[in-house]
Amino acid sequence: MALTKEQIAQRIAKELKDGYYVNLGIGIPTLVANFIPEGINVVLQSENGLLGMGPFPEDGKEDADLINAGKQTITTLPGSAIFDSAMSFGMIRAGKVHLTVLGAMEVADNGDIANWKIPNKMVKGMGGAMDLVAAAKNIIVAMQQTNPKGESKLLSKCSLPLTGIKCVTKIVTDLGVFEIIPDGFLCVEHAPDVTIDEIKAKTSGRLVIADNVKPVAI
Amino acid sequence: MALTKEQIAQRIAKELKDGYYVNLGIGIPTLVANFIPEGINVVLQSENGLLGMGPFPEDGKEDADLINAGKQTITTLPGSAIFDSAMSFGMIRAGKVHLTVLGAMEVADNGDIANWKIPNKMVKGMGGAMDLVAAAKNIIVAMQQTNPKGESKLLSKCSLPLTGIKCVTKIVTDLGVFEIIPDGFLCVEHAPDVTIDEIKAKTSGRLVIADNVKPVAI
Amino acid sequence: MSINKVVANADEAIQDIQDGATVMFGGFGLCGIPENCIAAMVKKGTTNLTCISNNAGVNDFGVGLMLHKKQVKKMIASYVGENTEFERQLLSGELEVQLIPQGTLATRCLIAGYGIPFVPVLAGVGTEVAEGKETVVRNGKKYLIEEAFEADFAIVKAWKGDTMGNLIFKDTARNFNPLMAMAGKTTIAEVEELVNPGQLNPNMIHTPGIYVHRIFQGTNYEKRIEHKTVRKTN
Amino acid sequence: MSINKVVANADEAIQDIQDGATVMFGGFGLCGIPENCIAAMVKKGTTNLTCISNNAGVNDFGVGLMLHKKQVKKMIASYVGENTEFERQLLSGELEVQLIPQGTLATRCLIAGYGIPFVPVLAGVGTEVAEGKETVVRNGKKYLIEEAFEADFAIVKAWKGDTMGNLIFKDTARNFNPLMAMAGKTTIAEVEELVNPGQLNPNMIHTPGIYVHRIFQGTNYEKRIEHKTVRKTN
Repeated sequence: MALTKEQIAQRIAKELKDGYYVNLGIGIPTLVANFIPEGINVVLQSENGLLGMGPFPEDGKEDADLINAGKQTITTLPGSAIFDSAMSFGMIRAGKVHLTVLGAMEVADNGDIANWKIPNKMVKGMGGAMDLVAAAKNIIVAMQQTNPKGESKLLSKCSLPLTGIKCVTKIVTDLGVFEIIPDGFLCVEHAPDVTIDEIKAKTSGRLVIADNVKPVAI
Repeated sequence: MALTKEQIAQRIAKELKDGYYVNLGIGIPTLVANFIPEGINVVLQSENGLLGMGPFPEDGKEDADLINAGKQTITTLPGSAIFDSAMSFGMIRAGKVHLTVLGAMEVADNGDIANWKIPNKMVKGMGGAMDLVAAAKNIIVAMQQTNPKGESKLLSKCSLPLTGIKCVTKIVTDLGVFEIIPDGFLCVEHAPDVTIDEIKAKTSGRLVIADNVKPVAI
Repeated sequence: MSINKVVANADEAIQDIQDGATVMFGGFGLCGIPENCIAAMVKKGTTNLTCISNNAGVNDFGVGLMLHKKQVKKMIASYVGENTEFERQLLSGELEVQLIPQGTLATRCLIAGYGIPFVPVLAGVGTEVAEGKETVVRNGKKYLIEEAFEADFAIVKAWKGDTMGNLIFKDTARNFNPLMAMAGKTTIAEVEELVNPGQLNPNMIHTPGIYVHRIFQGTNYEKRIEHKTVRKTN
Repeated sequence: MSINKVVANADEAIQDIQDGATVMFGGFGLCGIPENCIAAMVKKGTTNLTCISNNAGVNDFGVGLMLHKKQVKKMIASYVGENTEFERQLLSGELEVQLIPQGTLATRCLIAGYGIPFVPVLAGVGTEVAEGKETVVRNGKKYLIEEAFEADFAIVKAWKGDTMGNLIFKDTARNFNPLMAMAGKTTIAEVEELVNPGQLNPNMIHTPGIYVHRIFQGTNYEKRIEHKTVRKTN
């Protein structure tokens, strides 16, 4: 069975290490916060200017002045710090954020990523995505293996305008876990009951199956 | 009679306009704060990170955490703001400080200034002087016309290492008031009872006497 | 030393903003936006504006109100996905748009306020954002040269401010506000609470008054929430 | 989410600073200097240090204590006029010194903390500070290219801090401290009062904990005053 969105998030949560500062993008990445392993302390950064993002507020306690980068109402946690957007991206650029998780429309087998624009169709802007992918050392993409038409989103070359080049380190999809290596996508884990053949069929870029490929443990 | 240090400061204080943010250097410039004209509201900036510098504290009320750029204990005033040194020089560089008053060892008739180093003799460092003279639009130098040996400090070319080039706008000395113009030092005021001949004798750079030169009104 | 920067209201604060001006608006999404000044701009009907703002508001709130009235010639922003009217004007060619990375937007404000003419950044290298831009290589990495903004006016919203222009922001309504406050040739601040000098702790000022030219206490803040998300409670 | 960065004391905080390291020290004059860590550095006797600090302390206090013990190979500072031992070591050639403008010093810390590799500045153009430096012309003005600092350690002193490393500074003891805190590969903060997470207002944090790696509550602060100046009272 392919992974659910929650399971993708759960798998990514295993990448968290104690003491990490983490930036979670909109969508599946946001769900990662629900699966932080026991004993692992991480601080969530929201690039509009917050360290220590907490859960959504209780109904009626939401505050228009306290939102995350997805414009959702949130809370702070004890030990939070608030700052302006220049400092927020400053700490990202300076490599102080250990892990960035974000969604993508396309990833290429050299680590290029496209997630901000569909020419003549969707113009939303890159927001902080270009800054994040240019600066972060460890970038994990959370996405579906294929688009709604069933076409692979793991490509030899992105067809959409790029967000960043050679920056993605790992991809977790509904079908498996892939690392970017010089030879392309290295499949290190597959979703339970998803065959390597299915992964091969749904990966359009260069694909290498790890010798010790194993089922995603979630 | 030549002007006293207090009178030099008093004369410079006449350059203050309502609403000015002002940076006063160590020495005579500091005294300018004592002569701010009635009805003129100015805010004093101290480049270690303070807007709204107040007078010295009362004896016993000094606080080691509250000093000016000359390391003297000071006070804040209502409406003060404290910030780090990068912002402090940021606002200076961005031209938000209207007037800078500082001392000098030498000034050249093209507006060059030297006030930070005597090779092989005095090595104190430039502190914030180079930043201030490079950025400020209106720089007034307060100094004696001559050095202790009786040699003019108003030169055709500085002999000491420069602090900044072509930056001084006006000089107030014990003998008079000089503006920097393309032709050199323009003497616009002379100290009461100080003759133009004495000023000429004690100015070694190019000197122009203004047609309407008049006594310093203090 | 009390320099008084108080103006009566938003109308007075923005009265000299002319057609064709470049104006920055603080805020992130609808959070921390200068609602009073935007309303006054819409009322005044100034046109041909170049607006610099992280977002373009929504169709009927924030900077979106000015877009709706076609007051904006050019929009410089990082994310405009919440505004369908924006997307329509852009795709139809009615609106000139420059989309830039959010951190670059923030930093171009910062360096304007710090008197730094340009800054090298990695964001956008290898993308269409890099097109036509000067680059520099440092330690084997390619950087884009990004220029400091030059804005005729910056309009920001703060939580508290004093009559000398010192500002304090609340929570993530801070965002771009202190940065744009530093970057305007003329900076206008509207605040929820205007106090006298001495009522704000000098250690806790986010924007020193030297960067602010006009200040007033705003009224009737709607503070619309864009995406209300709440916890499941049992 | 509580990441604990507390170490027992100054000795533990500095224990892995090796001979030859580059170390930043916060403070301006004797104001806001990390007294506990400086004492620990003197006790440990680490040598061959490159120190980055706005000033060099006085002969018997602050960074001057390390100079006196000949622990410093190279000093990068902006003003050292208060330290006659410094002047002696410099003029005799025992000490390598790089004097740089104060605003440049501050900005080179800032950009290090913001991941910006270099910055163009006007300060020093046409002076000996410009010698050997790359320059760039912009809008008809010549700028010096100044590089971001790379410091192995930054040691700062704050007023209050929490166990997650968030810092608040008091009055002009802020100075270079938050800037250097951002610029160290490893940043050590000593604070007058160490509190638990939640005891500091998130809106009033000067240095977010992400920039701080070790923190402890210092003891026995002398807080020496360099020039006591008081008002004449009648």
